[in-house]
Amino acid sequence: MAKKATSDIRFAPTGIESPEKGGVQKGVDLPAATRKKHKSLGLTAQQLKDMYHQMYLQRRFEERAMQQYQKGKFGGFLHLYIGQEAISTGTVFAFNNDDDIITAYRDHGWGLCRGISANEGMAELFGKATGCSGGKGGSMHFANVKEHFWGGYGIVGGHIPIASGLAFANKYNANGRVSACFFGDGAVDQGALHETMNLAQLWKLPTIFVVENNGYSMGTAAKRHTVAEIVDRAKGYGMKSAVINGMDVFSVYEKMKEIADDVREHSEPWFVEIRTYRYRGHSMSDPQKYRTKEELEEYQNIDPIERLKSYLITEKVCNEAEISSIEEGIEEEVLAAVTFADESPFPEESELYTDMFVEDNPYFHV
Amino acid sequence: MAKKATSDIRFAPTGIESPEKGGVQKGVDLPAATRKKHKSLGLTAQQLKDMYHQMYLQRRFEERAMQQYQKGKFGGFLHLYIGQEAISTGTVFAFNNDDDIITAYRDHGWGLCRGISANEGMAELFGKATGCSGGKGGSMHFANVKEHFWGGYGIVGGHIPIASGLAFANKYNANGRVSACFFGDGAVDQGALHETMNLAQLWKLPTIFVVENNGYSMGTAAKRHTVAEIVDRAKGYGMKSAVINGMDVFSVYEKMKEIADDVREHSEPWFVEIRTYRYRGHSMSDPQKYRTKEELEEYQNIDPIERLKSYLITEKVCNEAEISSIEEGIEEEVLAAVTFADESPFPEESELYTDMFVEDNPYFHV
Amino acid sequence: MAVLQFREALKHAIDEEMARDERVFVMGEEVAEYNGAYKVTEGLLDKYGYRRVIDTPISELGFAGLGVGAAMNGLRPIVEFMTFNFAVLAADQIINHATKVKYMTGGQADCPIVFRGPNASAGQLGATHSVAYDSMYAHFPGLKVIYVSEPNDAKGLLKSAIRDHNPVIFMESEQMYGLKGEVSDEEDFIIPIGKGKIKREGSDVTLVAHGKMYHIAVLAAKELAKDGIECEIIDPRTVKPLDLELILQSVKKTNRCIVIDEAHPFAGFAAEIGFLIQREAFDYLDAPVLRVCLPDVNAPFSKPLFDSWLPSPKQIIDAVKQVSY
Amino acid sequence: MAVLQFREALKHAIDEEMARDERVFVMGEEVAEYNGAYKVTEGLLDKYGYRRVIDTPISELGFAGLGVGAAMNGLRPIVEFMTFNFAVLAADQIINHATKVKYMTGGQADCPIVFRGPNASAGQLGATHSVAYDSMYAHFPGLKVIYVSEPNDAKGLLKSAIRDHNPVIFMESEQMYGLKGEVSDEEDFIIPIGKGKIKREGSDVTLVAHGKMYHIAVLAAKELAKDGIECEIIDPRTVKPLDLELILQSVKKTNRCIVIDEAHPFAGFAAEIGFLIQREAFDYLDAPVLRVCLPDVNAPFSKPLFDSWLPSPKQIIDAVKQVSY
Ligand SMILES: Cc1ncc(C[n+]2csc(CCOP(=O)(O)OP(=O)(O)O)c2C)c(N)n1
Ligand SMILES: Cc1ncc(C[n+]2csc(CCOP(=O)(O)OP(=O)(O)O)c2C)c(N)n1
Ligand SMILES: [Mg+2]
Ligand SMILES: [Mg+2]
Repeated sequence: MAKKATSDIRFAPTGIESPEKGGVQKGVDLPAATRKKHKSLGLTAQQLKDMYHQMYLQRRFEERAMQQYQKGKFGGFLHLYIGQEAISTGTVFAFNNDDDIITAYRDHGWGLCRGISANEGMAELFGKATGCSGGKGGSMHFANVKEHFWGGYGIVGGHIPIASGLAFANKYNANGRVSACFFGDGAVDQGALHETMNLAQLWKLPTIFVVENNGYSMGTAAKRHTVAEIVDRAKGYGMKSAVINGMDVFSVYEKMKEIADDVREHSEPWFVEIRTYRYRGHSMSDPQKYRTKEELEEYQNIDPIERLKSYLITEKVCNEAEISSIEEGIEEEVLAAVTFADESPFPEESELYTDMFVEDNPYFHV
Repeated sequence: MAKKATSDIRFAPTGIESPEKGGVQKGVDLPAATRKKHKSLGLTAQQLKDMYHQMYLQRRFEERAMQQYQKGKFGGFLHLYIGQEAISTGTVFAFNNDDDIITAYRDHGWGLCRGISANEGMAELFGKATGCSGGKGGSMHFANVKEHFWGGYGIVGGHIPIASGLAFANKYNANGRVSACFFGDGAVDQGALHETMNLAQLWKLPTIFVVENNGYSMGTAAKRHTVAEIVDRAKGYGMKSAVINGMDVFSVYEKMKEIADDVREHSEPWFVEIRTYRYRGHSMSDPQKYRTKEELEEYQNIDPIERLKSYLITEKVCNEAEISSIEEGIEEEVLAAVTFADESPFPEESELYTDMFVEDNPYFHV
Repeated sequence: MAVLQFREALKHAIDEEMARDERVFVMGEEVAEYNGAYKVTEGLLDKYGYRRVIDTPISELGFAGLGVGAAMNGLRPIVEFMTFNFAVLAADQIINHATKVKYMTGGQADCPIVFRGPNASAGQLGATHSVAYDSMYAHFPGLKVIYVSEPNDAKGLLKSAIRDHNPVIFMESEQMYGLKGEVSDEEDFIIPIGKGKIKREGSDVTLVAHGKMYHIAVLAAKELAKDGIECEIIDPRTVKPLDLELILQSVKKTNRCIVIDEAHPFAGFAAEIGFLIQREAFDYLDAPVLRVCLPDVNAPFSKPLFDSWLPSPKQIIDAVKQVSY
Repeated sequence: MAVLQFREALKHAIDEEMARDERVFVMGEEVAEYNGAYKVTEGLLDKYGYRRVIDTPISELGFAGLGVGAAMNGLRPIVEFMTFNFAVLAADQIINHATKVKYMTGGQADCPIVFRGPNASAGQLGATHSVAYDSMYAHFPGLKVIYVSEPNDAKGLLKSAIRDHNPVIFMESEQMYGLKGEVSDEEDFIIPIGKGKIKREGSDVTLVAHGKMYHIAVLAAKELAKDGIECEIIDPRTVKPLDLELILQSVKKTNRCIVIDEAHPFAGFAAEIGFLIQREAFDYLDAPVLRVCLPDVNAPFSKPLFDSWLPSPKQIIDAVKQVSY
């Protein structure tokens, strides 16, 4: 490095602060969405309605959860998935029911998609005994293991090797199951990802690494924390890869199905970057000074739920009345969940000591 | 993954066991060596002799060290650099004297190249007070910080982030120094590498990541522990990269000089794979069943020291007599080092407590 | 004396040391543009720029190690972990490198680095975000370990930590960042590492408590005073090196001791204190040293479970009563 | 009884459990084709193939975590670390994941995994290869921690560890792999986790020592017997859960105790034992519990320094004499 004035030195990438003239800075660049219609994707009208139901449920569940949080009904972190619902929904519809899914702490959408009821989800947020994780996990640790949703995890990147362990066991048992690990753009910078990609490629594990690149890791734009295009990380390992438009549930569905099929056939891992956007702050206490309203609106204008709704109507899969009835049903379901959570009992004090060990009489050091 | 018989399942790469028909399995494929002569590389006759002196010193130092180890003169690990001397030598000649170098535990060659005398080196192996690290480091922890050799490190991959820290400080102080981190092919699989490459590229650190790919990580051939070509790891980060023939000191010198110049000018990191071969076992107790004699011979036939010697003679830089006199001088130096080490005192018992803290009166908990 | 929030006291310490010594810089997740996840570094980027206030990717192992190298090469890094729960990923750099590089090189390279951030639990953040790590780091040679309870100590000790020539672990608490307290406005106010403080005098029993637990001990002492039991509260402030003398003097007076510790019990700080007291003041003890710690159980999310997981004044009161025979 | 080397006892345990349960597999650096860095897994690749005996890259965090996931999904991994010094890189997977996943999911996922390998020093390998980590792991809830001293215990306890439904840390010693001892040839020989053993009876002082230190304690006891001092030696074998009852019974008889521990002193195993004894047997102690540990200093390379670094019989004898007033 040429010697220069220390005042010019900066340990931060340069040239990414200001959007091009007149334009809006963008968290992520979205690749083109698929042009296929639902029939050519092999989706029935009923499936489409179910998709809409699922996406709308995730959205309303979280909006209500946020209200309850603000009312002081529960504490801890609350990371909302709002804006990213096409990813969970498209994936779960593309996968077999016994394919394994694991994710980070932004996990409500995934849980709802994989069989956690609004009641069990809301009760978990409230820390109630009736919650999906018995109230012990809270927002970051939704799980429904019997439906192959292995949970949300709070250590950024920590669940990545675990996901490949799920895949390892599936290959060991030759059971034909595919596993997928979802993590944020921030997790891309963890060493665990690199170690696990090498292991998965070396051992040909039937697994998919999926980055949900929502443009930000807390207050840090992806371009400020990770170099190059995220999807290109695959190149160093000769791993199959893809970029997907995560604001369109059809695109997610189409590509994730293709990939899952490929994994099932060849038992070779994939690295996938799904571009999306997080509408809300990182957790509840984020002033969001790192982005503009205009940027946020840019993505809200292409909201995945609205997009599906227009499709349903334009393609005459449903009429407005049917949509309203789905929405109203969900509205009730979610409000009922709040009541359920509120009225459910907290765990007994003795529960503090259960679930540490498998034994009935576990030891505890005092 | 298609369901199949569990007996077919293996968690190991396939198809790398048997060399092509009639051929010898090879630890590494060497890229072509440079065709340039020393003058066009800008090297004087004296520098060439110094290079030969240095490479021969490294070789004989270690051969004698091995003998002493076998005689029981010292314990611990002893990882020999034999076969790889062109890398340390070519690099140190290409670098400025105040460029920073750090390496793993296979560090004797690096230390000798960077000002540790045969006496200080041998005494360190013997655990004597006169050793370069006061006898406290041993074989794995040669260091000569005042000459910008920051030492050998025993945790595989552990010194990689440290190296970028050296570079960070150099950039912070705008002192124009370049730093380089040398590590083995085995270390490529550590998460620390990935995290540090991203940091270095993001912050444009003036540093070079250098893999000394000697074909093996202990008993594991590189192809059995890491996927794809190692140099391609750079692709995921958009990092500049190169592959170098490490059995030829001119090739190392030429390319490392170019790279150091580039780093000095642009303050951007490089990722370099230097291919080489380790002649001896991993440490002293390695039965080496993982490779054939033929394979070893393949590389011994292109020994970097022999290669330089032939060049010196063919190009009439030295005659046989001059070479012999260099070699005899080193022979004496190394034997004298053994005597020096043998006769040097062990550290005083009180030394157990020094060098833990900077203070004169450090605390110790009892 | 100015009344400052804990986070302000920390910021002032960093700011003063950055102004004083150009080698000092701050690095960590969200410390620069976001002004710190908990606003400890608020305003520092504006003041010192991108050279000295640096946002990192989520690469704890990488940036901790980068800090170690920078320290070896002449700088004075302050490495912030968003919590010490995440520093577990960097344990190799702290335990295997920062503490050992000077020794292994026979003294050739120093490592003046501060690793700081919140320790232990912060209210219902679940099992992976709630563990106290001060005992663990104190177990290994080569580290100074500080876990402070009040803004004044925070300022004086953080300044000492930044000036120290060795690796220092400096621990705070998410739940205390907003806590207000009087902070000395003496110019260049420093508290030496390794000095504890008697924060309440009493003759009946010694309570040893640091970090967040200090405040729980204060509550218990107030209650006990109503029953005529006067607790002496010692805040060691520095876990290592430990001000054992101060504790022993107190125990020799009160003949009883309870250690309150936010870590799990097995081989934690409380065990160490109890062991040392019985070894060094055996003949002075009228009752065994007891400890009030976390149970040997992970942190639960659910509020009532979490509340009963955390050490409480009630547990301290019970322990005091148990030894007050 | 067959006389086996330590490494053979371990191998037999692994082999028997692999034969018994197809879900059991072994993974680690050099465990397969190289037959194990210390030959503990010799012959297993030939017997069980590449599906169940697996060489890993040097990716401790990655393969430990992969093991955790495999365990959650129904397998029974035995993850070998070349030494526990390198497992520091995997600490996040052990401390933040293996121990917590069951709790966080409200019991939905189990994690039956064994992390095993040599612990502590192995003679002049320097600062980064010599640290004892059993105390550190025992500090955190959710782990069973075993560090054995003899081939028979090694076999019986490793079999128990592999069958256990929870994460278990199983520690060995590089320097003991060649040690021979009688091993039960009872079919399916099992030693339950959590049971210590009186390995020498004596009435004058209790020595608590496990792992490599057990053998140092034996040497000291022999010397002391010459002076008429009879030591009772208890090898807890399992660090956690701890067989405290056995220790207390002994101390109630001898009224004195020395803990010999290969870890550093601050908040280590010895502190814990000392703390517990004073708490639970306060009225029985005629002298304080003392500890013989490593000094609070990194491992030096140089032979004489290294020798004086390691706990010695002489230090134990001195400690025993100090409490034998
Ligand atoms: C190892 C670790 N370091 C830091 C944190 C604190 N933290 C929690 S979420 C987060 C940002 C992660 O961003 P990203 O991976 O992009 O996921 P997103 O929140 O966008 O879904 C950080 C820094 C953590 N939980 N774990
Ligand atoms: C973190 C860590 N894991 C494992 C080891 C044990 N070990 C020492 S050297 C080595 C092989 C490294 O091979 P490579 O990086 O290719 O370097 P080379 O020996 O070929 O120079 C291993 C596994 C270690 N020292 N540190
Ligand atoms: Mg993100
Ligand atoms: Mg190698």
